[in-house]
Order: sequence, then C-alpha cells, then structure tokens
Amino acid sequence: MTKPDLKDDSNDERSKGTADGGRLPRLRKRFDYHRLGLYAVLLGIVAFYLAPIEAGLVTSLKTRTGVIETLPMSPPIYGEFSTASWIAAFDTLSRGLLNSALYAVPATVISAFIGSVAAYGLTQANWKRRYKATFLALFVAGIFIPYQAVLVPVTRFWSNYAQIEGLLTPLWLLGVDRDYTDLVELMITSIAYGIPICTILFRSYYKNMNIEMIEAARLDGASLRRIYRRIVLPLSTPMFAVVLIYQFTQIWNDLLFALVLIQSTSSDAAPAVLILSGLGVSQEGMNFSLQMAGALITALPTIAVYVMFSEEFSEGLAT
Amino acid sequence: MRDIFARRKSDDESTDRSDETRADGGVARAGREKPGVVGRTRRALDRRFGEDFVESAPFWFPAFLLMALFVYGAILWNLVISLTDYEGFGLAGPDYSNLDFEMYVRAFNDSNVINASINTFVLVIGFTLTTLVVGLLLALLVDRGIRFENTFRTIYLLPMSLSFVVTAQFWLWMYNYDNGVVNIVLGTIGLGPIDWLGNQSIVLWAVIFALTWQFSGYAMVVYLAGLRAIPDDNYEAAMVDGASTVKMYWRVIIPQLKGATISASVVLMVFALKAFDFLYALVSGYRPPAGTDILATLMVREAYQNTNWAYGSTIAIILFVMALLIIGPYLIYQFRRDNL
Amino acid sequence: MTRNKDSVSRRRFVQASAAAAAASVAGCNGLGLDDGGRKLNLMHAFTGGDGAIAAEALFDAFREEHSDIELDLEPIGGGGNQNLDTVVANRLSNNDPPSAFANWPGKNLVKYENALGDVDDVWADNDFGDSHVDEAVELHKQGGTYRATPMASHRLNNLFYNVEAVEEAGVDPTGIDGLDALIDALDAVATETDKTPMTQAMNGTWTVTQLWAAVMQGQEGHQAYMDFIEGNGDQNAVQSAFETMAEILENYIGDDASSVDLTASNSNIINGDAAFIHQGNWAAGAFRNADNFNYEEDWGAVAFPGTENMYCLHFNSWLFPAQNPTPELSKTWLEFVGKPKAQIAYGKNKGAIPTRTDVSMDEFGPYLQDVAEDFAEVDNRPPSLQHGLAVTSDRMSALNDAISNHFTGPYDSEAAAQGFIDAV
Amino acid sequence: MAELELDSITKVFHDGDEEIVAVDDVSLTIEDGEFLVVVGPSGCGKSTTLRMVAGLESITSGAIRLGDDVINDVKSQDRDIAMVFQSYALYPHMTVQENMSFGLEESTGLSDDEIGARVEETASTMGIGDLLERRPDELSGGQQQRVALGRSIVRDPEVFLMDEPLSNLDAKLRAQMRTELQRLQEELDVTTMYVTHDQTEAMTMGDRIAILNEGELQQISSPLECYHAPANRFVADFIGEPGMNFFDVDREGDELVSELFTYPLSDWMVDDLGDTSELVFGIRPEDVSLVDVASAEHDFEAVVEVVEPMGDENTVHLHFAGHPDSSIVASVGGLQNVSQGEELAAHIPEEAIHLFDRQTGKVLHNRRLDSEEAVDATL
Repeated sequence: MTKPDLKDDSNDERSKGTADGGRLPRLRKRFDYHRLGLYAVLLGIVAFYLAPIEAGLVTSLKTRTGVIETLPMSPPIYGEFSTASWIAAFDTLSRGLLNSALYAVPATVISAFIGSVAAYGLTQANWKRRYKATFLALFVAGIFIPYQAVLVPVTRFWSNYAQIEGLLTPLWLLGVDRDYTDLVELMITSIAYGIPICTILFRSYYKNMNIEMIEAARLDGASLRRIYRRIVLPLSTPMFAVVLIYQFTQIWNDLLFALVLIQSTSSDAAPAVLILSGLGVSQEGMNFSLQMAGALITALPTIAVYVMFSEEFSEGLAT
Repeated sequence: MRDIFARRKSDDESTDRSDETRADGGVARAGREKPGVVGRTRRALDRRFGEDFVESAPFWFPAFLLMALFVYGAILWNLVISLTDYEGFGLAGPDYSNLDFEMYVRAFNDSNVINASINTFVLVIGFTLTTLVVGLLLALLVDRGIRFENTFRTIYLLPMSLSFVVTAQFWLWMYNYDNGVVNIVLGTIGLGPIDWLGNQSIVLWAVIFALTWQFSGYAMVVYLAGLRAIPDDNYEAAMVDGASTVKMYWRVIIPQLKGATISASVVLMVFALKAFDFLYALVSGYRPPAGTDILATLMVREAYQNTNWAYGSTIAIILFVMALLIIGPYLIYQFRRDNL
Repeated sequence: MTRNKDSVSRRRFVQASAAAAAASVAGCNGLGLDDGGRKLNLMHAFTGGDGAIAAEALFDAFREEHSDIELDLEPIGGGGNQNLDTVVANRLSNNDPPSAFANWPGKNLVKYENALGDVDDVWADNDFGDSHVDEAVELHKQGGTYRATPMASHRLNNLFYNVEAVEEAGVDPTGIDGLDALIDALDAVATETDKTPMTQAMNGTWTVTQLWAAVMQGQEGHQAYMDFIEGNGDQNAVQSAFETMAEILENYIGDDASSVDLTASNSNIINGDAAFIHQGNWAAGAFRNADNFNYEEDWGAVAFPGTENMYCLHFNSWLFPAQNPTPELSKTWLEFVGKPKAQIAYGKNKGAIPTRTDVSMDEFGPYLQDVAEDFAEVDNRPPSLQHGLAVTSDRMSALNDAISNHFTGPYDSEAAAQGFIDAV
Repeated sequence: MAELELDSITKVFHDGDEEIVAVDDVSLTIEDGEFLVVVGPSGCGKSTTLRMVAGLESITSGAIRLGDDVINDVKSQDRDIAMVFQSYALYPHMTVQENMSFGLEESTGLSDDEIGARVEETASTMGIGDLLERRPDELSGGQQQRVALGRSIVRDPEVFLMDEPLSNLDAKLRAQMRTELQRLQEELDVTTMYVTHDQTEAMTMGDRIAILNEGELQQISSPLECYHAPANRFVADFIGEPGMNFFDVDREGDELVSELFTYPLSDWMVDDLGDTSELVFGIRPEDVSLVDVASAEHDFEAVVEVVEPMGDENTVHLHFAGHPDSSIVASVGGLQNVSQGEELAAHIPEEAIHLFDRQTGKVLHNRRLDSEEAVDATL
C-alpha cells in the first residue's frame, strides 16, 4: 500500500503559501492564463462534488409542493421554506442515531485497540519471512473479502450457536428492550471485521517506529506489556486518530450487517442507516424532502468528523 | 541496521557445524531452562516460525483468533453450506451429511446468476476505470501548486465520508425524472429528460457515475500520495529536456504512479463488489432496479428474501472467488515488493 | 440435526428464566403471565397512509377487548410485503419467531412449511369454517390443518379512474368491456387530453406481474388463467396477454413510469394527472383518505375490462408460527382477527371487505358495499397471482425475475412469456 | 560488575531455505571492568554478537555467561545489561528526566525519590543536569548522545553494551566523546562491550579489541598487538590507515620472489617460515622509506604516482619501476619532499615485514618490534 506522506508535504510546502506555485514555478510564471483556467476548472469540479449535497440540503428545507414546483437546486426562498421534513426525519431517526452511536463508538474503540495491540505483537515478532508474509496476507485479504461470503454463517452463528440474549439478562432487568441483543451482536461483528484493517493500519505505523527504541526499553527492564503501555501506546496517538476516524466512518455507514442482524427498521435497536434506507418509501410515497433531511441527519456525524479531521481521514485512506 | 548477512553456507555444512558446536557446548547447556513440555513446545514453535513467536503471541493472537473465526472460519463454513441443500426456515438447519455441487450446477445454469455476473463485471471494470481516471485528473490538478489546496481536496473527498445509503438517497433525487438536477441541467442544453434509473440499458452507468462521484476523491488521495513521492528533479529534468507539460506527465510522471494505480484499483474493485448497500438503498428493497442486479444483491436476495440459504452461499462463493482473483495477484505483488 | 432442537429449547429456557427473574425482581405477576410475561409480538406491513390508519384501528379494537395483553408491534414497510417477508423469514430461521405475522394464505403457505403451527382449535372453537367464505377455508389450510385466520379481502381486478379525466377524454369507463376497448379508451385520453392515460408504478416488478394477471384474465378468460397457475399454461395465450400489455406499457403509461411507485401512481389519479390505474382495491383506501376526492364524484371503479364476472381474490391473514413464543396470546389474536369487530375496524379503513359472510356492510361506505355485492354475485373467484394465493413464493419470485429481465422496457413479450411458462 | 564470557556462540539466520551463519563459533571473555571493542567491517557479525549478549537475538548454539550464570535463556529485560544504540533510541514522548528514570522504574523497586536522586546525580555527572525537563527533539545530537549514555549509566548495570554510539556525531564531537567515554568507563569500571566499524575508535578506546570477519573471531588482543602482530592477513589489512601493502610472493630458498621484486631473507627469517612456500608479503606504509637510489639489498626502484600531503606526513603512492600496474604506498614525514613522477627507491626493512600463508591467511612471521629504532634511523 502507498505510504502516507500526504500530510507532511501539503502542510509544509504547499498550502502554507508557496506563493510562487510550489513544484512548478516556471510553469506558473509562463502560463498565467492557464492558471486562471485551472482555478475555473477546480471550482467547476467543486460544484460537481457539492451539487448532490446542496440539492439535498435545499430540498430538505422545502414543503412537499415546493419540492415539486421549484428547481431542485434553488434555495427555498419563495415561501416554500419548511423545517417540517427535518423535524419528521429527526423524529424517525433520533432512535437510530442513538443506536448507531451505541454500537459504532464502542466497536470503533475496541477494534482499534485490538488492532493496535495485534500490530504491536506482529512488529515484535521476529518471524521467518514466509510465515510473516502469510500471516500478514491473511490480514490484508481479511480487509478485502466481500462480506456476502460470510453472511449466512454469521447469521447462523448468532442465531443458533452464540445466543447471547441470556448473558445480557442484567440489561433486560434494567428495562432495556430485548431487541438490543441484535445490537450487541452487530457490535461484536463490526469489531471482528474491523480488526484486519485496524491491524494493518497500525502495522504500517509501527513498522516505521524506531526498533532500537523498543529494544532499549526491553533492556531497561520493561516487559512486552509494559513497553506497549509506556512507550508504544503513547506514541500511537496520531495513528489512533487515523484509525478511529476511519473505523467510525466505516461502521457508522455500513448497512449490510445491520440489515441482516437487526433486520427490521422497526426494531428498537435499528441503527440510523437502516432506518434511513427505508425512510420516505412508504405508502406515503417517496417524500424526497424527508429523505434528503434524513440522509443529511444520518451523514452529519461522519461529515462532522471528516471535516474536523480531514487530514487524518485521507491519511487513513492512502495507507 | 543490523549487519547479519555474513556468510552463506550450504545446508549440509551448517548442519554439521551446529551439531558440532552443540557437542562442544554440552557443559554450558546444563544451566539452561529445563526442557519441560512447555519449554520444548515453545522452542519448537519458535524454531519453526521464528523468534519471539511465542512471546509475542498474547498480543496478536486474540486479533488473529477473532479474524480466523469470523473471516476465514466463516468462509469455510459458507463453503460447506453451499454444498448442502439448505433452504427454507432453518428449524432443521443445513444437512451436512449429504454434500454435493448441485447448487453450483444450478448457479451456472441460472440466467440470473449469469446476468448478475456480467453486471458485476461491468460495474467493477467500468467503475474502477472511470474512478481512476477522474481521480488521476483531480490529483494532477490539485498537485499543481494551487492555493487553498486543502480546501479543494477536502471538498473532493467529502463524498467518501458518506454512507452508501446516504449517497443512494442523494442520487435518487439527482436522477429523478421530473425534478432531478441531472435532467434539469441536461434540459438547459436541450437534452433529455432521460429516465436514468428506469432505462435498463443506462441504469448501470448511472450507478457507476454516482459511485464515481463518491469514490474519485479516494483515488485522488492515493494518486496525490504517489505524486508527492516522485522527486522534484524528475519534473525539472523533463522540463530541461524540453518536454511539453502533457508529454512530461504522460512519459515521466504517470508511469511512476503504477504502485498507486494498483493499490487504488484493488480497493475500488472490492468496493464495487460490495456495492450492495447502494443498490439496496436505491429501492429500499432486495431487488435493485432492473439492469443493476449484481452478485452481491442477488446473493442477499436469494438467501434472505427467498430463504435459499445454500444457493445464496453458493453465489457468495462465486463472489468470493471473483474477489480472490483481484486480491490474490495484489498480495503476490506486495510480497514481491517486500511489503508483506 | 438435533443441535437445533437443543438450541431452541436452550433459547427458550434462557428466555423463560430471564422472564422469571424479571418477574421476581419486579415482585409482582402483573406482566400478563399467560406466556411467561412476554408481549404479543406482531409483525405486519401496514405502514403509511391507509395501511397505518387501518392497523391502528385494528390494534385499538384489540386493546379495547384485551386490555391485559401488551402489544409489541413491528411494522415493516416496503412494497409487496417484500421486506416483511424477509424479516419474518429470518426470524423463523433464527428460531426467534414472532407471535403472529400478517401475510397471505394459499400457496404462499408452502414456503412456511413446518414453520407454522396448528390453529385448528381456533377455527373449531369459533365456527370460523361456517362463518367465512368458502375460499377462505381451503386457502388457510396446509396439510389438512389450519395455519392462519383471515382478516379481510381485497379485490385485484379493478380499473380505477379519475372522473374528470375520463370525461375530458369523452370516455365512458363502464362501457369498456375488453382489452381492445381499454386500448381505445387509453388512446382517446392520449389524444384528447394532456394527461397520462394510465398510470403504472413501474419502479417495482410486482405491479407488472399483477397487471399481467388482470390482462390474462380479461383477455384470455378465467380458464386460461387457472390453467396457467396450475402449470398447464398455453404459451400463446400467455404471450398474447404480454403483447397486449406491451402495447399499453409502451404507449400509455408516461415517460417517468419507472420511477413511479404505488403511492405516486395513486397520487397521479388523485391529482388528475392520469386517467386510469389498475390496482388492487387498496387504492380505494388511498383515494378515500385524500381530501376532496369522493367516490363516484371524483373517482370511479369498474372491474378490469373482460373480468366483470370475476373477483380476483386476495386475503389479508395472520399466520401462526410454530415454536410460538406466546401460543396462548397468539391464538387469542388469531381468534380476534377472524371476528366481525376486527374485520370492520380494519376493512373499512383499508378498503377491504370482510372475509366473514355475516358482517354488516353498513359501516363500510358505498364503494366497499359495491365490492361486497360483486363478490357475492360473480361466478369465478380466481386466486391472485402476485399476492400469494395462486403460486408459491419461489415461483412468484421466478415470475418477477422474468418481468425484471424481459419486461421493464424494452418489452420482449416472447421472452417474458417463455419465462412465465418456465416459472410455473 | 562481572565478567562476561562468550563460549562458542553461533548464530544462524534463515532466509527461505538458505542458512546464513552470521556469527560462527565465537569465544571470548571480557574481564570485569574491561573495555572491549568489537570491530570489523559491516556484515561481520559484530552487531549480532552484541545483540545476542543483550538478549535481542536468540543464540543458535553456544553459551553466554555473565559472572557464573548462563544467560542464554534469560530475557533481555532481566539481564541487567544496559545498551547505548546508534540512533540513541530515546523515548520521544518523555522528558530527559523520564527517559532516565524509565529503566530504574521498570527494573528496580526503588522509590520515586531514590530514582529522582540517582537520575539527578548521573545527569550532573554527564553535564546534562539542566536539560532534565526537555524532550529529545529539543536536544542537539551531542546532547541526545549524552542522555542516551546517562540513561544507561544511571541503571548501574552489570554490563554496558554500545552499538556504534558515536557514528551519528560529527567528526569533532566524535573525538571529544571518545575521550569522555573512556574517562567515564574508567571511572565507572563497568564491563563494556563496544561495537564499531571505526578502527580509530577501536585503537584508541579499547583495553583490548576483538576483530570479527564473516562471523568469525580473527583476533582478540590489545590494540597495539593487533596492529603490530596481526594474527592473519585480514587483521593486518583491516587495522591501519592507510592499509598494509601486500604482495603475493613465492619462497625460493632464502629469497622471496614475486614478479615485482626479489627479496632476500636473512637466516633468522627463514626459520620462522617452515615449509610454506606460497606466501603473502606485507609491509606497513610507515615502514617503507623512500631513498634517492637503490643502494641496499632491500631497496627497490619505484616511481611516484600521487602524493597526498596530510601535513604531519605524506602518503605516497608509487609503482615499482617497470611495473606501472603495480602499487605500493609509503607514509613518509610531512617535510620530506617527494614529487609526482620522481624516480627513487623504496626501502623495505626486513625487520618490519610480515609474512602470511597465502592459503590460510594465517601469519607466519610478524615484524620485529625491537627494531623500531633501526627503521627510524634509515629515514
């Protein structure tokens, strides 16, 4: 995989105002018209990437007649403004947002942690290359397998072999709905399938860590566990940011496992994407205003995380 | 760096030698760890797999176990289920006593499977190629030392943070026949309206277009990382040689992006194989718009809607094999480049 | 495999012990202890619009009568019961069945073979056999045993129209007595007005299959249709029905049909954007709920052309899963839906007629009274194709595959006909 | 403090099916408090040896003893060994104080106060007392080096291991640290094993030096002994800058014959050589003196090719007259005037020559040390 060096480059050289045009100074000076054209093209592309979101946003703020009668990308300024869709979508989705957070956050943290520990263990192990390569290949392949290939076994596993409803009895006694069994199953499933990517991301980070430093700590009398705790973990903070953000987006956004494990949008434990997938398609017909509001509400947490940490996010992708 | 590669010996010679030294060092070894069963096993494992195999095990083993069970165990189980006749409501569960390839025979004669395979193929190839090309163009544009590069990059990558489900909702509206942005924009130049999602012959390309919108930012990021790894003097040398900009990119820069292209292609292809979420959300049901049925949707529909579990598992295996055909060469490539 | 049995009992043991623990902690037994304190878990697809209203009326009526039973309702949206079926299928496969679920009887029961329990006692204790229409009796049995009870019936062979639109086109719907006449009428709408002649929700395949059944019945007659569903279909007849349908779909349903869903097509009639629609008479429920849109003034209904002497039969029933988590409560529910109170509460809101013969139609309004009259008078009551009574779900799925592959535009009548013949 | 003994240790790495012997049957003993420098070209196995002592590599066979205990299977963290790494390996997220405390916290039961006191004391000895609150990235290379040393010293270990600790410093700082390290080691009197590829460090710092090549121990003895009495051709070649001149010669009676020259031997030499006739003739550049004309039997006519003035001495590259492809290097005093192209004679005194077995490389005869003055006199 490609090494993540986007961050450094962009911060140091380019965006911090290399007014003379960075890598191609000569080109820039020679072709100022081209430069103008370049920005025009870039802005045009911005319009393309934002158009669906903009159309969604303005549509979500219109009345149902407004949706039909006005242009899809024009703002709701002629009296068709309405927040009804947002209110309705939020009513329907608020339960799902909570559920999504309930499983996505722990699943993200746990899979990142397991991945980090595993990657640390792999970095420590001085294995023969052929075994190490096989082992890593299993992890890398684990990232890429289509989940369809495990779907039937996973559902059978949870329904017939690993019945955890009884284990969670204390929750039911507290008045939690039994539908939440499915959410716990979904959480564990998400953790398991998140491990390969988390491990590989951390490994690419630890591989570049100074091995002598770890060895120094060993000689300083620290056990492997203590080294992780006192040296590696504190130094992993930047990678944790990357992995947590990436994993959170993945888990929050995933529909397939939610669909087969939670199944019904009316389940008390239904996550936001599952509810969204059925939103607006009822006997009432497609209500685009409602659908757009729902889509935006569901996307809000991941968009917020993305905008706040876009560097880490792209680093996670490029790795 | 360690300086270890001192001397190569033939196998025979070194075996002799270690025997010899072992005999010599007999006294020294008396003080060593008592060779109990645990110690012996540990030593044997370490010798087989490499140093620290056992010591590091507590760290990687839990992750390995979870992955082995959930990923590889599940795939094997899925393979076994695909050999049964398991269907309907599983009060009886699959009958593992009678395994055969009946479901595979059925799949290879099923026009739905063939159709879905073709669609999958078109989707994977069409989507990957368009996304790579768009991503590369974006990367080249963004890499030209522009101002506000971060802002541009953030916006181009923004769709990547969205769920397939969200993207599907947005594009359902974009493609709406009467009121969708696409048809209205086309209308201003006198085209259309076009029934993007209803017309069987173009719907797949409409889906590819929407997915390209979502993922081209990803391709851009990978290509940018690749471009940044190319030393500046390559650009300068090419310009000193008098190459035109286009020629410079074509002859000097793009060939150096092979690695980035391969990484990005694999990820994109696998995303395309997984496009189930998008197609499901498009219709909020298991049967995607006519002309877009892919193996991923067909598998879920057969298994979960029609309760043909074994048949669904069979389709899943076909899909898995397709994924392997992509991942396998990639892993070998990575191994050769010493990245594993 | 015996393991599943074990796991079933293990699960139930776990549930029972958890419930017992809950009860003892709560220190009371006011939790509706008939079935270990569990709620009556009902799954259905009556979501949105008239469906939701009818369902609410139904459940309110039940709560009135059985205030001690707590309901745990799981409505699952999505056209043609698709998503409901999937969720139910998974719940059954996972040995976690609901108390009861709404679905179609008839051949549809085949896929639930071995997964449905025995409700003979419900039918016997309440004389349902005598009080219900004859068709209901056989269609709710599987292997000689009752598996479900019916709640309401829809008619499928309807042609609804917008009065204003047909008048503008100068068409008299009651005079359309066959497919040729229908096409003439559609043509008249197309030439005389700017309205869509016939609105058809083409975003799914089920409306197409359903339309085909009506065309088949109307053009080729009752016997040809029955032959087809029994597996002896005449390919020419099947293809001919497709050809007629192709003519309609190619010319008269509007350019945007493929993105139109059921509700949007109903709206097209209500808004006056379209003149005709073929649907089950749940469409009437949608019309009734629209403001200022009244039967015979604004909209009308006739039998689908050529099927005047038929009532294409549809049942809304409640099925009783085996391994029932709440057998007592579930039977109470099945008894309830088979009785007049439930059938009125649901039917009058949903646009469906009772399956009992002894229910007064007073509360149902003029349209449903007409339907009930027709029901009594027609000679044939063929089972619906798309709604579970005529073919098993496997075959229905194959029929829809054929539609999806060959008949969603462009329309290949020959291939579709071959697909249909192969499917049954 | 203790004696460290390596008893026939061998390290075999596996690369696929191939076995690579990195360390081959090395035995050596470092006396209590001794400073042993292990030196050799890169890839000779010196770092691997050090890492085996540290417990960072497993030992394929043989034994390592610390005091009386075999420590083969003692984990690194329990060996009470401190190591200074080439990269310093400081913990970047910790202050100097924390870096130095870490080892004490992990390996001893000392209280926080005791640790603090020891760290401060060591830091002031090392002259880094005012850096305690800084982080490694706020320190210069030299300061980091001191912290790395301080971190090892503060633990008061049984053995110090140093893996090329000075190689990241600039030349001047390196010379300075060299002396300081020696001073420290003498003060602390800790058994020290110091790995380097730099022969200057080896010659100047060690009580003894061990020279490794291709995993095998070539010689272990005092620096001067290695220089003047190398055990074999490799050591003779490796130690000394510029390196020893070598010529393949055959012994014919009491003469050494090569295509370049014929070198008559005295009787006392002949006795040393035994039967071996295929030899390598070696002479250190500083033992070659340049005279105007060949006047003695050990004078050979030569032509100056290049002169490299170093100030205190000149390194002169010559070839034997009539043999432009041949080469011999001489180091002569900085004031002796030699110019390119000059034809003169190289005097190769018999007392200073080394002779090696051409087959085994083993030394057959080393120079005579008592003839030092004689050599000088001829200049």
